[in-house]
Amino acid sequence: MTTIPAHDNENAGAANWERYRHQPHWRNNQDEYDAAKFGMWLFLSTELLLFSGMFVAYTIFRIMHTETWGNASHHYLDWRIGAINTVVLLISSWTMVMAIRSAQVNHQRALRFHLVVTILCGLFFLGAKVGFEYLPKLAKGEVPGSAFDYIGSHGYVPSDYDPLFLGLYWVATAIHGSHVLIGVGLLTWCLLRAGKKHFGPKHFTALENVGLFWHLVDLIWIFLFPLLYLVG
Amino acid sequence: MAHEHHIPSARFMTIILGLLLTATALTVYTALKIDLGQVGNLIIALLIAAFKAALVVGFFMHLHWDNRFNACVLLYCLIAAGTFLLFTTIDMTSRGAVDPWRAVTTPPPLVDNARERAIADGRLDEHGNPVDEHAEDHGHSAESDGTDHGADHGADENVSH
Amino acid sequence: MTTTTAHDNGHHGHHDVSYLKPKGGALVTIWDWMTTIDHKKIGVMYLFATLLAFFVGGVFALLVRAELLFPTVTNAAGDVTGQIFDPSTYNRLFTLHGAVMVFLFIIPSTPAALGNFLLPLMIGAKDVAFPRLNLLSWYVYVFGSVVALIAIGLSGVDTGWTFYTPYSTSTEGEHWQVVFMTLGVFILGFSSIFTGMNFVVTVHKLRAPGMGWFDMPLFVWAIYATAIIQVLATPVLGVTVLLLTLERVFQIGFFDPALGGDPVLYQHFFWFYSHPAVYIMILPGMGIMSELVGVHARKKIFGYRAVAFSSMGIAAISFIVWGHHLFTSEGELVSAIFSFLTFLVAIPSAIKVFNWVATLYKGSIAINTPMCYALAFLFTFSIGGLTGIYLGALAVDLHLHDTYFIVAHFHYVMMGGAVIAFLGGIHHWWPKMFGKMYDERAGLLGFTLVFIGFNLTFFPQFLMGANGMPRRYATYVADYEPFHQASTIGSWILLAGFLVHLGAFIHSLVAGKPAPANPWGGLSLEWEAESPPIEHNFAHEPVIHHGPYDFDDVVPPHCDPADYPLPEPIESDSVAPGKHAH
Amino acid sequence: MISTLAYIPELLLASAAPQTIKLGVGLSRQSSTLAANHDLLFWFITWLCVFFFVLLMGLGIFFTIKYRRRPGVPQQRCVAHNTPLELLWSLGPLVILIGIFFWAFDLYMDAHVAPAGAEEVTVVAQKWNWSWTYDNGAATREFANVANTDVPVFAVPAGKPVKLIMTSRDVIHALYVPDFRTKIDVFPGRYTTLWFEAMEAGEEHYLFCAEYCGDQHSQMAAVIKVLEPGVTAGGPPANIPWQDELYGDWKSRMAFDDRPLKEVGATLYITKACNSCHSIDGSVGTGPSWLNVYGSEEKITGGTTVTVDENYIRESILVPAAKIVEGFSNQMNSFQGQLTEREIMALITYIKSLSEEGRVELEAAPAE
Repeated sequence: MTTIPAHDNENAGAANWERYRHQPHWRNNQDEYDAAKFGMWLFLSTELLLFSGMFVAYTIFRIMHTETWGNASHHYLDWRIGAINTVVLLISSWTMVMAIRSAQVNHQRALRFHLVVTILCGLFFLGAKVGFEYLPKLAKGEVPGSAFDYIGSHGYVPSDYDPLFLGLYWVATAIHGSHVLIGVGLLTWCLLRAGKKHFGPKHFTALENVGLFWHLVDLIWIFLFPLLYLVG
Repeated sequence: MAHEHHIPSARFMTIILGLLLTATALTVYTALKIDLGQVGNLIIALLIAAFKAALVVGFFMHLHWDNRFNACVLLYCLIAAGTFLLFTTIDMTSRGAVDPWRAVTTPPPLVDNARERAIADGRLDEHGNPVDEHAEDHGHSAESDGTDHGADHGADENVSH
Repeated sequence: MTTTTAHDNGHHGHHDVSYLKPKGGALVTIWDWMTTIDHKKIGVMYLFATLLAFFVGGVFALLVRAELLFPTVTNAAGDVTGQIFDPSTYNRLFTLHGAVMVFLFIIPSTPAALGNFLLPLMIGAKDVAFPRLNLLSWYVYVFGSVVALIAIGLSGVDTGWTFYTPYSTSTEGEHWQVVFMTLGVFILGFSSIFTGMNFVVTVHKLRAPGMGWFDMPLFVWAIYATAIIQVLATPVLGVTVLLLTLERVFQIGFFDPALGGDPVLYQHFFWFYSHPAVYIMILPGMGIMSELVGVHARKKIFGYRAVAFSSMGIAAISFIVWGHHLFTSEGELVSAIFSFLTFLVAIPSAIKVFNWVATLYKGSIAINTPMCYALAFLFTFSIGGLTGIYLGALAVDLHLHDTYFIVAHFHYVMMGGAVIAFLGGIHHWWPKMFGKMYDERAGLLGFTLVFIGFNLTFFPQFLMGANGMPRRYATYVADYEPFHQASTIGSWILLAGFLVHLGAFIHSLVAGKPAPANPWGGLSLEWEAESPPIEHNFAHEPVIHHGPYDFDDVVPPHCDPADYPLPEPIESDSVAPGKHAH
Repeated sequence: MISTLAYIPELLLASAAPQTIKLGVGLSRQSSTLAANHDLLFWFITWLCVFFFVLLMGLGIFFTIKYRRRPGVPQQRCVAHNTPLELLWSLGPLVILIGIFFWAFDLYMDAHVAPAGAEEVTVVAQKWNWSWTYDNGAATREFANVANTDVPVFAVPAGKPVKLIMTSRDVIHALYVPDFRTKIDVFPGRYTTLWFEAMEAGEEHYLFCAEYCGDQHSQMAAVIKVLEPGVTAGGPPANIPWQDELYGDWKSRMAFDDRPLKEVGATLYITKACNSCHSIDGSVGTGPSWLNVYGSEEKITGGTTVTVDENYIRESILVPAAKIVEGFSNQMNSFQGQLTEREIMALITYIKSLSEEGRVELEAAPAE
């Protein structure tokens, strides 16, 4: 991921991605590309381990308080919002792959279009989560800790470990949401660079790495959705 | 070394998306319609989620056509997370194996505090049943911030064992 | 041996001057150092920052020891003697001693300081794989340290460096201190992750042509194994500290039983990182040891592959043994599993020590400061390692857990191992890093004081611990007074030793004699570069002719053959001075 | 600091405080049935380590001297690896260590499985004191000075197993008796158990808190006193005869303590660890001092002021968080359900006795 040296622009009519040259300490572009992707996979494994903390806590608390987990998730969480968000994220993963593909075959307009759709899907995901889930829950006092102020409705009496389930829900989805936000930021950066034709068949390292990050965010949600919303 | 990146065909990727969406529909269907008990539901949901994850990692993230080393990185990471999960679960579940006393835990007083507050400001009558006439949830917003330390910190003595 | 055409990129002309040469006036130089992506400059910056952190942590340690000189006694007249600090200040002192030493000094010290400087040089590369990420790792370290210093400024935390809940989430009057300290640790974790990522990719992708995995110096193997642990373990510290901060601020209740959580779950989260972290601390020290023993005994390391694979073995097994920190708090079944696995992790360390001693056999052993530290490492690390057997055995750990035996054990491994190896490594590569020789006599004096002070400080703690003196006590029963007094006097001698080293280093920087390119006759690639090395490390890309330890067949570069005579080849079909003669 | 310097000669010359508890370098006394087996394993590991250490260091020093670098003399050529030797010194130690594992695991299970019919004692740990309650309701009233603090003395029978069922009221503590070689963490919101059998009657043993728990973690100690399980001295039909020996006179009147309220209050001041936060000499600790507090005006956080009378003291004992004096933090646990009505009255009387206005009130209307 490097910025193109300014002085290269004017002497060649070709787009920026053709004139990209690897950094001085590498031997050729291919080595640099492989190293960048290998580095990105290492970073993705650190992100996975970050979320593994959440999944371990989920498993432990599910085993220790099985009955709370049984009815709490159905009561507090609406599976429809979760399902819509899952579909949105899967589609955004598909448009991300199409964006990388169009860069590889030098369809610059298609690249920009797919990037925009991916960004919109990300923003929709965040909007749905905050609008339909976080704000109503805050209003009803369905929050962990001593701020828990929910007294149950339609015959449901909260069990002692409901605040714990809500704590897990809030932490897992909030950290995942922050990663979606970071992803949208990175995609916007890629969109700007795509506008300046930085990505093409010979150079799309940054785009592919941001794509990998976006797929990881989708991958985490693929596991979070059933565990929190469906199975409970 | 020419850049011999494998460029996936658009059709193939659309098929993968289709598979993913059907798997999502399947998991929602099984969760709502079929009830195999808590453990059964969990296993079904995890299997479908693992299948979807394999699709995303294998094809969307290009791991299938990449050199083997990136796959190794993912594998080591899953092994590390798996070890963490395995031993922590063994500990948490086998706590009362030798001496049943060690498995006894006292529940936190949070819900009781919430119920007492509700009774105090009239949303519940004195023995905790919802007040009937205008039973819509006009719950006031959460307290100012989460750092209110009013709740008594020591888990009091109502031990249920 | 493939001899690659040494192709140099165009603008190589003005780059073959020492990396330390200032590029202009004071401001220009400062800006150049602040925005450098040269691994050598970042390594030097890390070296000075971590040494500063070491002295800050050391001051806290001396205050802790001073408090423990006398037990607190209230005599008949009602006035209190033997107490310099009141207990809550004492608790802050030992907590900050632990936190500063672990997160600000020992985790970043060898990998980031010596590792950054030497890794590209040892594998013949121009720089690490992602130079800008390397600079980001430095600034994340500085930012994290500043956040932690804010916590210290706000009167610090008294939760112990382990932040055990529910104490850390429910202490009164320390809300923002704990939040800032845990955020500081969270940020410092990313510095460790970035360094680890950088080194793994560098070792894979940037080795000089012709350098196979078994032609690399063993220091590179150790740094590679450390980098793998850094990448795979540090994120879990990130999530643990993040959850602790969220628990403190939003009461999410994972770890506090008053909110429904379980404190033992926190201990599993914390130690899943912190045990691999102790191997992040010791593995680079072992890497330095292999270099010191090899070069100063002029002998091929005995069992090169065994030492290399034991580094990887330690990295692998370190992830499955964390439960031995919880023997008094976890269930019996999992304690048995962890105790068994803990005995497995002792084997690779033992193999390394046996190999180092075997390397000395029939060598030509020079007695200088680096070699003294290497031999001292064998002494102190063996004690540290062997006392680990007591703590791995379940029944004995029931008696020794959370006593001074544990304090002595981990100081013997961390200070006796990592710090003594780090000091040996600094002396060994000082000429290469700064182009100046250090004063040998001052080095040896410093070594003697450090060695005596260290043992006098920590050996009595073994005896105290075995007799039941618990950890983290501001005052103690009078029965332990003689041990505490010996330990405190030892800590003063230790302080003297480090001050002598500090003076010798400063003197060397200011007025040291210029150092030759290869003062010790080493054979690994960093000795082929000048001291201090040029901007791009090597004038032309190095070519691999011999293994890093072929002392029997190759005269070291930049050296007079008379100083480094070669043993005559054996009459039978002597092993040709091939590339992989191991 | 200056005051400490003045005492150095005296402290250095004074031999360690009269050794109530014999402490040799070779581990403190083996006072429980398991201690002997534990020490066998401890010394086996010690001599094993000494053997390997001397072997290694001996070889190292010998090689360093024999093969020290002499100018002009090269190192000798020799083979750089020897697979059988390397296998020996990796599998050999492994076999020994696995042996140690099984031996230690066997002793560990002995320490964790309490024998049937052990005396059950409920132990509650809270910030900075231990309180044991025997199953016939008796609680200790005897104290000893350990590490500069008054700590309770707990009685245990000689030759009979005792099982402690422990929980904590605030943070993690750990009950550690060096002479019994055993330790277990004590968790809030959860129970842990520990058992031991003391052998010699008449011995006293230190009991320390081994998990860091805050300001006075080092003062959170106790003393275990081993008693002859003597014949019941004609007292009420207590099913645990050995307690009569220590508390004979006191235990029979445990339910109703007819001592004057002020004296009972003074005892509770120590047994309920009020002394760890509230001083009676005017010095400010974690909590306000009780000297001259009765009848005085106290500013409460939140601006209101209140006169310290009987109701305020009772409310502060049962719901400490209600009205906290300005400048102090909410660290006090509630004593709801832990003190009988008479004990609360005893404490109030004791606090009254510490201030002029209180004493005047006591003469006027004796509380009894």
